[in-house]
Amino acid sequence: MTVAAAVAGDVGLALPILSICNVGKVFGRGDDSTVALQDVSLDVAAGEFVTIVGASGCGKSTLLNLVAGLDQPTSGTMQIGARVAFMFQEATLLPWMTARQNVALALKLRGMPKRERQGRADELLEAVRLEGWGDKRPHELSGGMRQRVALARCLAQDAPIVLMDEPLGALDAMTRDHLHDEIEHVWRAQGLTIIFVTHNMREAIRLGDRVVLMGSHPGRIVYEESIPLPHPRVMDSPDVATRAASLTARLKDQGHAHVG
Amino acid sequence: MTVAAAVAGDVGLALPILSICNVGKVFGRGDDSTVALQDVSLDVAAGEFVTIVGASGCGKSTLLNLVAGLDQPTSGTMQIGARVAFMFQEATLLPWMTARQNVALALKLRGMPKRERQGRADELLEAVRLEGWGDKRPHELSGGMRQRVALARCLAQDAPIVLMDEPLGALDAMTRDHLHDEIEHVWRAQGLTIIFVTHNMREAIRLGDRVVLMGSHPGRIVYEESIPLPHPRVMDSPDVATRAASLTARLKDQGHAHVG
Amino acid sequence: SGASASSDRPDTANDVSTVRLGFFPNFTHAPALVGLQEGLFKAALKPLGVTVTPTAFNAGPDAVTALFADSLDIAYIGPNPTINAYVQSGGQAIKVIAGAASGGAALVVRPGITDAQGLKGRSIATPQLGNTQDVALRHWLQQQGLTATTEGGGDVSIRPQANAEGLAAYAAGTIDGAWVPEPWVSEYLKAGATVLVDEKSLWPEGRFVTTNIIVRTAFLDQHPDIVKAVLEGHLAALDAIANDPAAAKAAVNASLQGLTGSALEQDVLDQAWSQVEFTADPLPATLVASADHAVAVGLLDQGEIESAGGIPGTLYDLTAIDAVLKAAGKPAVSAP
Amino acid sequence: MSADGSILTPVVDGPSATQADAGFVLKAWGWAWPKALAIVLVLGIWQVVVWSGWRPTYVLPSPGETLQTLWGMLGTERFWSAIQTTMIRAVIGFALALVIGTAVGVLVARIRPLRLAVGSLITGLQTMPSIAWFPLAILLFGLDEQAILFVVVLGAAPSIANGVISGIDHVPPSFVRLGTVLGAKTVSLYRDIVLPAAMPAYVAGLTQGWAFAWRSLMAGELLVIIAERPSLGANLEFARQFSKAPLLLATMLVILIIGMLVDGLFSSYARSMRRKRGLEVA
Amino acid sequence: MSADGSILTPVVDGPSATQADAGFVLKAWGWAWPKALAIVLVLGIWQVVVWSGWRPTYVLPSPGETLQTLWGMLGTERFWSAIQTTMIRAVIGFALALVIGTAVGVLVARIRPLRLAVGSLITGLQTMPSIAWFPLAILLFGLDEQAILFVVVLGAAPSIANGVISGIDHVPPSFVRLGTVLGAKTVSLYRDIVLPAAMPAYVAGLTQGWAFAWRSLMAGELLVIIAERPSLGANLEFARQFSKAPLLLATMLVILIIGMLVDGLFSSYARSMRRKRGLEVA
Ligand SMILES: Nc1ncnc2c1ncn2[C@@H]1O[C@H](COP(=O)(O)OP(=O)(O)OP(=O)(O)O)[C@@H](O)[C@H]1O
Ligand SMILES: Nc1ncnc2c1ncn2[C@@H]1O[C@H](COP(=O)(O)OP(=O)(O)OP(=O)(O)O)[C@@H](O)[C@H]1O
Ligand SMILES: [Mg+2]
Ligand SMILES: [Mg+2]
Repeated sequence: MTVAAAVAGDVGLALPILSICNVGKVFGRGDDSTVALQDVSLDVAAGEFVTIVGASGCGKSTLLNLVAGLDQPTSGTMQIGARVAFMFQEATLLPWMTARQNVALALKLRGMPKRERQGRADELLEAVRLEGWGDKRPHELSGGMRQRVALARCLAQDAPIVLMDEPLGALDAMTRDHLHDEIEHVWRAQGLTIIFVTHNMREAIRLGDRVVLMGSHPGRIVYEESIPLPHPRVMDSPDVATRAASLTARLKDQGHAHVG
Repeated sequence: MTVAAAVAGDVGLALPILSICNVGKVFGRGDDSTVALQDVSLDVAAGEFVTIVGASGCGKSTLLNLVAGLDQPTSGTMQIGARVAFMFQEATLLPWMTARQNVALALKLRGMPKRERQGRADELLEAVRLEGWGDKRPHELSGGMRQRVALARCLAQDAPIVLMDEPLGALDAMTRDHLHDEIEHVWRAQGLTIIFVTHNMREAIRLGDRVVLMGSHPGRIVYEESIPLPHPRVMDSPDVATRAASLTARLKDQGHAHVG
Repeated sequence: SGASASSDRPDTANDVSTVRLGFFPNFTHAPALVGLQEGLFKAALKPLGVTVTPTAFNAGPDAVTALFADSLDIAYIGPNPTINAYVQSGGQAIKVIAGAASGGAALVVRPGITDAQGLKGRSIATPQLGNTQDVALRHWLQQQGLTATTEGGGDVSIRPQANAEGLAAYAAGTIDGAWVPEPWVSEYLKAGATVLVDEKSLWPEGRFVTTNIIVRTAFLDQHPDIVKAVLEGHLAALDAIANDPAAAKAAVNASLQGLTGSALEQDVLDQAWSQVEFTADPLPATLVASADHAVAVGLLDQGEIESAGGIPGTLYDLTAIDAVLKAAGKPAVSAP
Repeated sequence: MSADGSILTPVVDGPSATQADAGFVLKAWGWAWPKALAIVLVLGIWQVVVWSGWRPTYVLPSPGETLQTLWGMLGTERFWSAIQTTMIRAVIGFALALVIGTAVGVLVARIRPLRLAVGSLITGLQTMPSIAWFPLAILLFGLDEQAILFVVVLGAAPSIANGVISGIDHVPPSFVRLGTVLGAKTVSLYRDIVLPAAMPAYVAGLTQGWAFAWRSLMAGELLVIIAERPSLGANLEFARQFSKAPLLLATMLVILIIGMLVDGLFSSYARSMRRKRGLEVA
Repeated sequence: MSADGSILTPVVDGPSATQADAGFVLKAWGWAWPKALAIVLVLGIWQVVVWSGWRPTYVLPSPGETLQTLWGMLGTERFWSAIQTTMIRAVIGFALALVIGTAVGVLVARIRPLRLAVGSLITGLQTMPSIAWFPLAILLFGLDEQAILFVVVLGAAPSIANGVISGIDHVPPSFVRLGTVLGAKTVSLYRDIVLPAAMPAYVAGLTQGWAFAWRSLMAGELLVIIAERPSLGANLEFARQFSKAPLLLATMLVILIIGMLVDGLFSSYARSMRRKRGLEVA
């Protein structure tokens, strides 16, 4: 099951900024417990873009929570080499702040001086195509808009490691394409390390240096594949489609193998 | 712009169970107002499966809210011929109840006697692939699991008209395929009228008798297309892919036309 | 040192610049009210270079605590708190140095009740469990051959009750009478009650202590001159009351109004005034008798009294008032 | 829309233009009439009871007499000075209670051993009647304004602290996680995230705290009665002790009105807060 | 994992096996020591102050003397009968206040004109000291248990009502919308959705209501001293009137302890509620 170890060679030369080793996570105790993760090992090199795909409830969010230090693994060790930004699966905007203030809060907490914040927040909102919506409060925004504010806030954190949990799930194809470009641009420009959870296999291939497939019951890594396709990639290209089909098949097999 | 009127002929013979006529919705007042919907007209025949696709923030959720009677239009009229079930964009589970209780609440409120509820709730949870999770509370479930509980609850309402706002957005491909079958089955078996919002064009075509495209600023219906493909359809089939490509192109044009 | 009590304790310094005088905004404290209103204490203390800091209290316990806490030097106070302060401090904390008022308490009842037997099965209010009137009522009932328990049972149900509520309860018909001090007797009369027993009739010469003046023992030891000066002021006030009752009444009402926002109705004041005698005599014998009665009806603990040195024990120190009276050419007050 | 009317129920028509014109007058009227009606009702019932002769008027005066007394009071300088004294004490005491209660609340909510140690004590203190604190107040502060403030703070701070604790306890964990992820340190986590999120319960705690402060103040004002400084608490108590029923009722009315005005402040703040958060339709 | 240690910071190691064994003893100890420490601290400071001779012991008795008095009290039947009387009154009064406060709260939160009419009045009533109600209580009920209950209910019901109102005001609108969509009628909407959602604020209101009820009761018990029925409030006043400092302090301790026990009940309920809702780590 040490899939991670097997592929470690691929990234062995680059410096791992993030190293997860035999991590397990059990929620609850006794009969009522849920094994959310079992024996998960994953090394991520600095500057790498890793995408994670897996069935609903397989432990993707749990894994990101552990990496972000929001929860403690019940077994195994983790080493994280830099500050972490995290975009949650739910937008989690603060309801007493406007969209701009929500983004500016991240800027404030990373220490940006007051006078620069507003301008930078507006830039970030523009990057997620929300120019002009900065003064609205969360309840005045649509679901997709809230998700984009959360994305802007995540980028505002300016951390070397960025965790994104289905960040574009509530967006239409056009906005999503635009944000793919945006995220890729930021990733390159700032040399970020990104772990990106999605249910869209083509999105995973469009963005990732490496796609990690997770299986459920218990949550674990079942397969990894490097994506050597040249950038920029296009989601609807045949290359991407072919790979997506094969990876999807693999994931399904895994699912059936286990469920059956 | 009376697109709806133009295609009304398509469904003219069936009895409209839902009739939206020149509806507009403005949030707020004065300078700060947002025109969420303008001059929207849509007739839905009894037993029809209509899917709605449109950019983030174009007013899809607003439209469903109006149909569900949760909000009042600022102009125009609506006529709704039957009870409405609604699955919100956010799961909105009650945190003090278990998954089963959340589903059972819908059963209770539609008047099902107490002793039948538990069994029926478990059936519904099974239908959304959550057998065995009934005793968990919302915070113990993953995002996709919560969404499925909400779906189960929506089906529990047993209303002739069902509104679904991105019901499968947080699910992996496999689970999604399964639920497509499930929803289609229920729709047929119970003769439901379904309005289904999604960002996935192929999903829209996979499920819909008719796909409605919406544009933003202001939110309005820009195009409708009947999908005469035979059932059961397969999301990855070329037929679906071709139509999806053309409809996506149309939506993009619309988007550009307006933004540009 | 000055008025801010807690920081500067006057009894540790040899000099004090002010004496803190406690009293209640209450009709039976008229000498204090008149003395302060007319500046009589001020005048008496002036030669010593000492001012007076008046402090009004709502109820006895707070005044006693203030005395205990060195926040107060001299206080006009009723016999109950006097006994309590004396007993609870083991006889150490306070001394009675003069009297202020006598008389003015009665058992008032619903018209139609004409004798003790008529009280059987009735409810009678007293101002407070274990206070002078409460003890007086219990003792009197005992003498009349009627029983009454401290918990309100027996032939006559005694309902200790703040005076204001007592009157309301009388109006509501839940009590049939009350043993109360002035001006409440007058208020009840106004509300239609009649006097069944005037407490005067129960005491020799018709006099019994209603208000006396107590001093912190330490203060008396260190500043006998100031205490004496205060008593001079007190005597001046008593003279003013005796010489011009109308002016005194007006001063009392003005003072009450200033302190409490309420004053007595003129008819109530006149009626009550006629029942009370303002005197420098603390009538120790009546206090002792009252304490004995309290022990007899089980409201005071003989053991506690004993460990405080007995009553009167060291409770009274009337040398100062006698000196002041003598200087004014008046007879000395009765020693305990 | 050639729909068959039989199965269709009209849901709503757009609002007509006239509705927009109605404007301010209608709004003010909608705000005023329920209050007016309530006042008229209460006064009416009261008057009827008095007319019925149920109780003599020296214990239950008529509304007319009470209002006349109130009106007479309003004309005196003494009354306004009493209000002023009392309000100053209330505001200072409440401000102190606010600072202390908030600090204690935050510390207790945050530090687990502290919570186990003194958590329940807070409610314990709250249940202690003000009068029980009098001796301690006198011992600590003598007969001074400070003794009054002590009693007021002991009355109000616990309920403010309880408000803070309950507010913090119910902050959605996702907000705290967000704060952690955004790198908020303890102070900023509380200032920027936890306290704003706990605000609704906090404001509810403040309202309760105000009620406690005010009640304690009414009792505490009997600790220090100064001739040139009349106070509402002393007025209330002595109206009672002097059996001045109309004065007592008039003073009660004043207390009621002040309480309502302060509640108005709190609740309009709470309302604007709810509106901001999308909890109330503007 | 040939990672370069220099840029990697270890975040966490899995918990060792021993931790699982610790179990109950550790937990009980973790629960007990803060309380024990707090009690020892308070008693210690108190004793030191007494030793310092700051105030004579007849006004500030030593903890030893107080505890001895308390112990002596505990041995008397009279004390237990007082506790019983008072607790029965408290429970009945609180139960009444609960029913009335909840009903009023729901109605006021729901019916807009009612809210405009009497919303602020609720806080106004809360600020009214119990003592002000005495005359009315006696006029209405005579010197009877009911008069006490009246005062208690008037003390507690407003704060329970305010808890309900603030709870309902802050129910997420999405829950109400859900209820509407599920076809909940008014009653079921409130029973199944709004009230459970408002529960945290409601329980907070109940705690405050208890404190109000208890304070009002301590005052109210002075109203009615009923045949053969000693009560805690009367004991407190008695100790005060007779300047019995140790008795006063012992009675205050009893009040404190009862307050803390009741808070324990409320807060353990609140905790289990939070745990259910995922607001607290089990
Ligand atoms: N706080 C918790 N308590 C108990 N169980 C939990 C908790 N959080 C997660 N789980 C369980 O852990 C498993 C993994 O959940 P997780 O949220 O990581 O899934 P996921 O892969 O993110 O799924 P999705 O794609 O639906 O978001 C699920 O079975 C879930 O029920
Ligand atoms: N309560 C509200 N107050 C003010 N504006 C609102 C409110 N609700 C929605 N809007 C605005 O109405 C527009 C349409 O919102 P809606 O939620 O219907 O979009 P949507 O099509 O569902 O988008 P998404 O795909 O992102 O969910 C948006 O511009 C949004 O900002
Ligand atoms: Mg997840
Ligand atoms: Mg939407």
